[in-house]
Amino acid sequence: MGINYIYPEFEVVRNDARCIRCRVCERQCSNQVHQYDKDLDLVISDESKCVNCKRCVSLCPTRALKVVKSDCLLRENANWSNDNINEVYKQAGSGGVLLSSMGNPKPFPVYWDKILINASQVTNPSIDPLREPMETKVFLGKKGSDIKHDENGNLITKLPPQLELSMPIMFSAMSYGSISYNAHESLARAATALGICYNTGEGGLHEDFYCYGPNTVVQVASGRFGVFKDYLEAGAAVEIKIGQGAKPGIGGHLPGTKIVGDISRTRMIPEGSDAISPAPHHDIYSIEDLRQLVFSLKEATEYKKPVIVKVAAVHNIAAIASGIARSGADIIAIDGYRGGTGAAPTRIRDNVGIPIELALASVDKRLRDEGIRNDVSLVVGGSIRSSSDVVKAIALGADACYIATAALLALGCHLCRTCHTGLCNWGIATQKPELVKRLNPDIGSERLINLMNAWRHEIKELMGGMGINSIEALRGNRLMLRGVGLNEKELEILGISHAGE
Amino acid sequence: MKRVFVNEKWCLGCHLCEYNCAFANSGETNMAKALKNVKIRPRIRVEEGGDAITFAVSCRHCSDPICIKSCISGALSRDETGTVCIDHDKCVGCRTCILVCPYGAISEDENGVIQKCELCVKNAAGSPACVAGCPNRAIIFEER
Amino acid sequence: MDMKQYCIIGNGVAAAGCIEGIRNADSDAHITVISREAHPVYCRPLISYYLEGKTKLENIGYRSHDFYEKNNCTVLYGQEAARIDAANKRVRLKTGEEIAYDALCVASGSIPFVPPFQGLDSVPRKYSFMTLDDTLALEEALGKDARVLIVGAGLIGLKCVEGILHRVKEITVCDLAPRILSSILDDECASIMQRHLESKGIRFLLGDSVAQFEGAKAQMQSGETVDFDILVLAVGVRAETGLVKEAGGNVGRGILTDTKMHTSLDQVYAAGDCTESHDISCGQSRILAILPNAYLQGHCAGVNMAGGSEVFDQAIPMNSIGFFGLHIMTAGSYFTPEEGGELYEERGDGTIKRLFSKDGYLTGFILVGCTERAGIYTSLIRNKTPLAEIDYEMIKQNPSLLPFGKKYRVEKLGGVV
Amino acid sequence: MRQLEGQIRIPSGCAISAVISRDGRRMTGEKIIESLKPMHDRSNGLGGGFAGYGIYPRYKDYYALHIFYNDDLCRTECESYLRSNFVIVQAEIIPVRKMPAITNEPLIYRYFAQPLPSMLMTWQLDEDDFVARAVMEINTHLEGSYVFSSGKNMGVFKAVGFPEDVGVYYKLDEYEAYSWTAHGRYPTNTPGWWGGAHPFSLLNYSIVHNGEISSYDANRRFIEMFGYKCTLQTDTEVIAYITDFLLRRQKLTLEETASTIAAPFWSTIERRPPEEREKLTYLRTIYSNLLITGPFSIIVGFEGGLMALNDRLKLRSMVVAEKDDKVLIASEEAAIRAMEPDAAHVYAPAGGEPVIVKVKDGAY
Repeated sequence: MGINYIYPEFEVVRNDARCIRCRVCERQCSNQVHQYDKDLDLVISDESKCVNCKRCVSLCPTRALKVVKSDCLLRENANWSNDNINEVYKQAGSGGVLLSSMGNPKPFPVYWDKILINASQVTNPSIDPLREPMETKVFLGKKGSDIKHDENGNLITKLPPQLELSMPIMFSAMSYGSISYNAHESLARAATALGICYNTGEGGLHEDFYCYGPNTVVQVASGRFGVFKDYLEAGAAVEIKIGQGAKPGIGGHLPGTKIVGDISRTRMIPEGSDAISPAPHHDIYSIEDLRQLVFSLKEATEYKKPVIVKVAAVHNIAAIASGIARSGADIIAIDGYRGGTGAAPTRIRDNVGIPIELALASVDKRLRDEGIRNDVSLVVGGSIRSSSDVVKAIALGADACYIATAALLALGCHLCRTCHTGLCNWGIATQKPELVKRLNPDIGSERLINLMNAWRHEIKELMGGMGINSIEALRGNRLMLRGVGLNEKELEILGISHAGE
Repeated sequence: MKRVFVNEKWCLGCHLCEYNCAFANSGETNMAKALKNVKIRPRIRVEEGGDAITFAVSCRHCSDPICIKSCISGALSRDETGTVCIDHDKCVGCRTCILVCPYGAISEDENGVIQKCELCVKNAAGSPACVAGCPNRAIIFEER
Repeated sequence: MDMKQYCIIGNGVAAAGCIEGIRNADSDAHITVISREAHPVYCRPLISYYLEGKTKLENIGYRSHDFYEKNNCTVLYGQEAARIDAANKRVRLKTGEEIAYDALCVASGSIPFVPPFQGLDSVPRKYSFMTLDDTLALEEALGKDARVLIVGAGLIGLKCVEGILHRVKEITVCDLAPRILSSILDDECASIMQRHLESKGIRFLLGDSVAQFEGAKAQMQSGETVDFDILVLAVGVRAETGLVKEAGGNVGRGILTDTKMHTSLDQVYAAGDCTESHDISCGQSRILAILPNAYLQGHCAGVNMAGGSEVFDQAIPMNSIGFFGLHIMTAGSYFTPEEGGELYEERGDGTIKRLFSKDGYLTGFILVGCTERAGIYTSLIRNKTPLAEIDYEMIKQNPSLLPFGKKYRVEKLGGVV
Repeated sequence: MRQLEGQIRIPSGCAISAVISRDGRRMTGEKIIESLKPMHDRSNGLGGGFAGYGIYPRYKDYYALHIFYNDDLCRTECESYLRSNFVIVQAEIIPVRKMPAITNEPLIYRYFAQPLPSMLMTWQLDEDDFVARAVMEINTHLEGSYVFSSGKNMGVFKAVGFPEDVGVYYKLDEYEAYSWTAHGRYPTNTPGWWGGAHPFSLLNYSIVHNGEISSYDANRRFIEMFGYKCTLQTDTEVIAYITDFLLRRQKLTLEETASTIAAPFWSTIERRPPEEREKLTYLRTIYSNLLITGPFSIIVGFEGGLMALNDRLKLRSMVVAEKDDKVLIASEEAAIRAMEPDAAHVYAPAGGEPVIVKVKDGAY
């Protein structure tokens, strides 16, 4: 109170004429916002605890509840926004670094929304995906450019290891620990049913999920948690995580309170000890060190699995990607600055990195200029929100997209951005058993499958409209894109023309 | 036959099934009107124990139902689908069925006769409202 | 092969159970039902509800109108069996007609027991309360000014009280026993119910009996005199065992059967109130004249008559009975501490719960006013569930499935039962 | 100002036809010109062209460079480049018949030349690579000069105009070839430019193409990694480079090339026998960006043969027929009938199924 007081951000509005005192809101709120008062026969709300996750709103059977933005604001100031001021208050009170979750919410330009997709008219036919085959299968991995023949003149058809996906989307890295067992199970089951991959993140692979290995990308991050021979061998591909779009240059920290039971066992660290992923890999201080790690992992997996190197999109990304391509990596994953996180320092999340659209365009161009684009596949993530984002990314030059926030939304996430509290009411970013059980993987996997099938349909519709019936003919096909409201420089970087040109 | 099955692994103890049941059997079209200021008498009941165990119980629609065999008025019977149904005109409220049901799935209604889950075949829901309203698919309606 | 001929003596709930049991195993063969009463099977316990106005005559039928037709039964209404010729597999009716059978079920029920009261013949309006005909006759006599004396404070007498109270001027109930419902309640519970009934205006003369009747006046042994207009005799019932006994079958207080409801006579089965049952709550054989028992026995007999195989070995006494809104449930046997029994007792506002256990099993209970989910307790007795396998402490307080443990629940709630 | 070809992407519809003698017998250009007349409406007067194989027996060991010049200044600049890289044994104006239907002619020259051995040494390239590079160099960097034919014993003749006029203009009745391909153009948004007409050719490969490929930029951006420069932004150009890349540089067979650019659907590949499945999967995977989607029918001319190919959905018409030792291919059967009224075995090849016709060994 007093000088520390910040008026709650949200208001819980209850229509008492509708409230039947079923107390679902009370039972379902892990933040204890709602409380039934027997004497008053009223459900009372303490909005100071509300994070606006909409669990109560979603479960209220009579629609008696809504959560709205509080209008108790400070005096309007175009320079000093309420958020700016409140953050100063918080830091003046605590002396600490501000923490946030999920992706950068600031109003930076979203280039996907300034790019439009082409369609066929008259001069060539659009293709009806309901009548004609429409192919979305992709192979990720090093292809090389030169074909070899044996002494009899026959083709030598051996390719380096490839990751086969039924559609150009994967669920990106989210560790067991940052998200729940049931969230992982949902992702793993959905990926398997869909013929795509999910990613363990740096939390290791729970023993129950080894059976989903053919659809699993196992991650090796700076903390090396849960990494051992069986783990590497279990996955379809191995990913070296250098950085994350939400917090480039920053490591991770899962507090010891979350390192319990299965999580401790899966991460292979003692219960209660903090899981600290260092900012850099302490065996990678330059590009030649990366090459050593890439080949160590290839040796460990007998050159049977593609190695992915994941980096955050930062200013010099084109050169970095070129270096990675030459390090022996089979796939480069680039994470844009709007990518999500379970917890990151707010300042870093909101101010470091570059948009994935620009990073992708410049990396694809750079690799082509150097003639090595066919030596690596490109996977991009960091706020791919819809099938049209996927189509635009592929046309800009990506081989596939990583999605995480969209996947979490399918699992019930309402983007309240308080993952770091561990009290996720939707059973996703929590390890509390009574919250974890709120995500039934039967539902979770079904919703993920629905989402991906819906996107696949939309991708096919968009492709058909362009007269393209195979996703590889879309890859890098920038003529299919036009910019709107972009300046010359942006168009140049994106390698696209302005609409009307 | 299709029955209601409960998987306590996914039951959240939210009690929504009870309210959905009471609403479905209220004959009202608005839940607030049906249940506001009413002590509900659901035909499904959530049990709660320590260790976050919660689960719902309703009539199992046994294949060899002892409630029917014990009914002194002939009010209980199985319909052609196997649903154990109650004829409220015949029931005199003797509660012998309550005395014999090993699941505690039969209870007294507000009129002194008994009520039990009839899989919503007699109300406007048409299929079990507890199942439709369960937010975590802990209650499912299927053939096993 | 010729179709089998089935015969059932009696047309009560045991007979209905027997018909449905036969049909379970044999869908075609003809069944002859010998019915002393001129009514299709009805719910005998409903006669008091009928008088009370809680049910109507058209709803008193136990099964639908086409029950016999659908089940290929011929009902001989108003007929009585006179003799069973077990050697030749024939039943002779009082009319002299004979019915051949391949399998016979004796479901003859019980008849009211009337003690030899002095001067009973001088009573102008006296009734039993067993059958629908008794009931209709009694109903004729009821009137706003009528004073009623009911002899017998057992289940039949008190249900009669409940049925007619609002239709007569006053009711006096006498019983030789010192408490009401002596067969199912202990002293305290009986007195709670007694007080409840007294609050409705009923007068009890307990530990007392009629010494002699003088017309519409009863001279009690205590010396008191009761003037009445209507006398209802509800002293008790006796199992109708005569036919089997005369045919040479083993009979105790009731007809003796094995767990397949077969008597000692070849192809003669018995079911219902005329039989003795093996009460698993106490391990003794006794007459359990309750409706669920009758149906279950009848059904079991029917299945076995038709060549199927069913065993009825879970008989226990149990009663759910309410008077004027106060409900009581009882089941099983109550062992005192001297008999090795253990008692759990819980009292609430006008409620009593008594759970009796012995040797690690629940053997019986009395629930006054707190009957929710009592079937869970009943199942513990019937299934002889070892209390060590469940959380007895928890279930004592709250009959629920939680104390059974996860495995049980997964099986029962996640599977077909 | 209207943009010229190369400054803007130009999709176009078209007519194609071809004839080849399996016995290697020489045919004048008259018949192939005839074939385009019934398909007049498939062109719009903005481009027509022909490729003939076996037309320069006298200079068969020399690269025949056909070049358009905007003016003499350009020619001087280009010839100086040529002289420093090639031994030129013959340089001449390509003879034409002046006619009202063909206007705005550039200067049209041809050179029979061989790379200077010293240059081959310097660049460590074989002859073909050297010539291809030189063509790219001229077309990309020498403004006003455009090499439109660079093979041996073959030549491309093209212009803005209706194709039947272009044939007469170039006096094709005076050339004899064992194989002819022809093209009538219907560009949708350009005044048309001589260089942009078809066939498009590099070294011995020539392409005539009808269609508008939806994979254009994906194909272009991929093939440009390998030294090609798509200066015209036309489908035909990129197909020509892909063909050169796969056939000449990667040494794929014609069938393998067809299986790359018109790869079977994955569902089809899965049904094939293991060995073939492995090969098709390999080709589709390694050169996934060379898959051509959208409607096309193309005829690839090469030394000693032709290959006709439709897109895998067969979104463009193309028929094949035979007459004696001749195989005839065209967008419409009428075109075939114009060449050989009683041609037999007329059929429409399935989408993605290459029709490969080769002249008997030694007959060309």
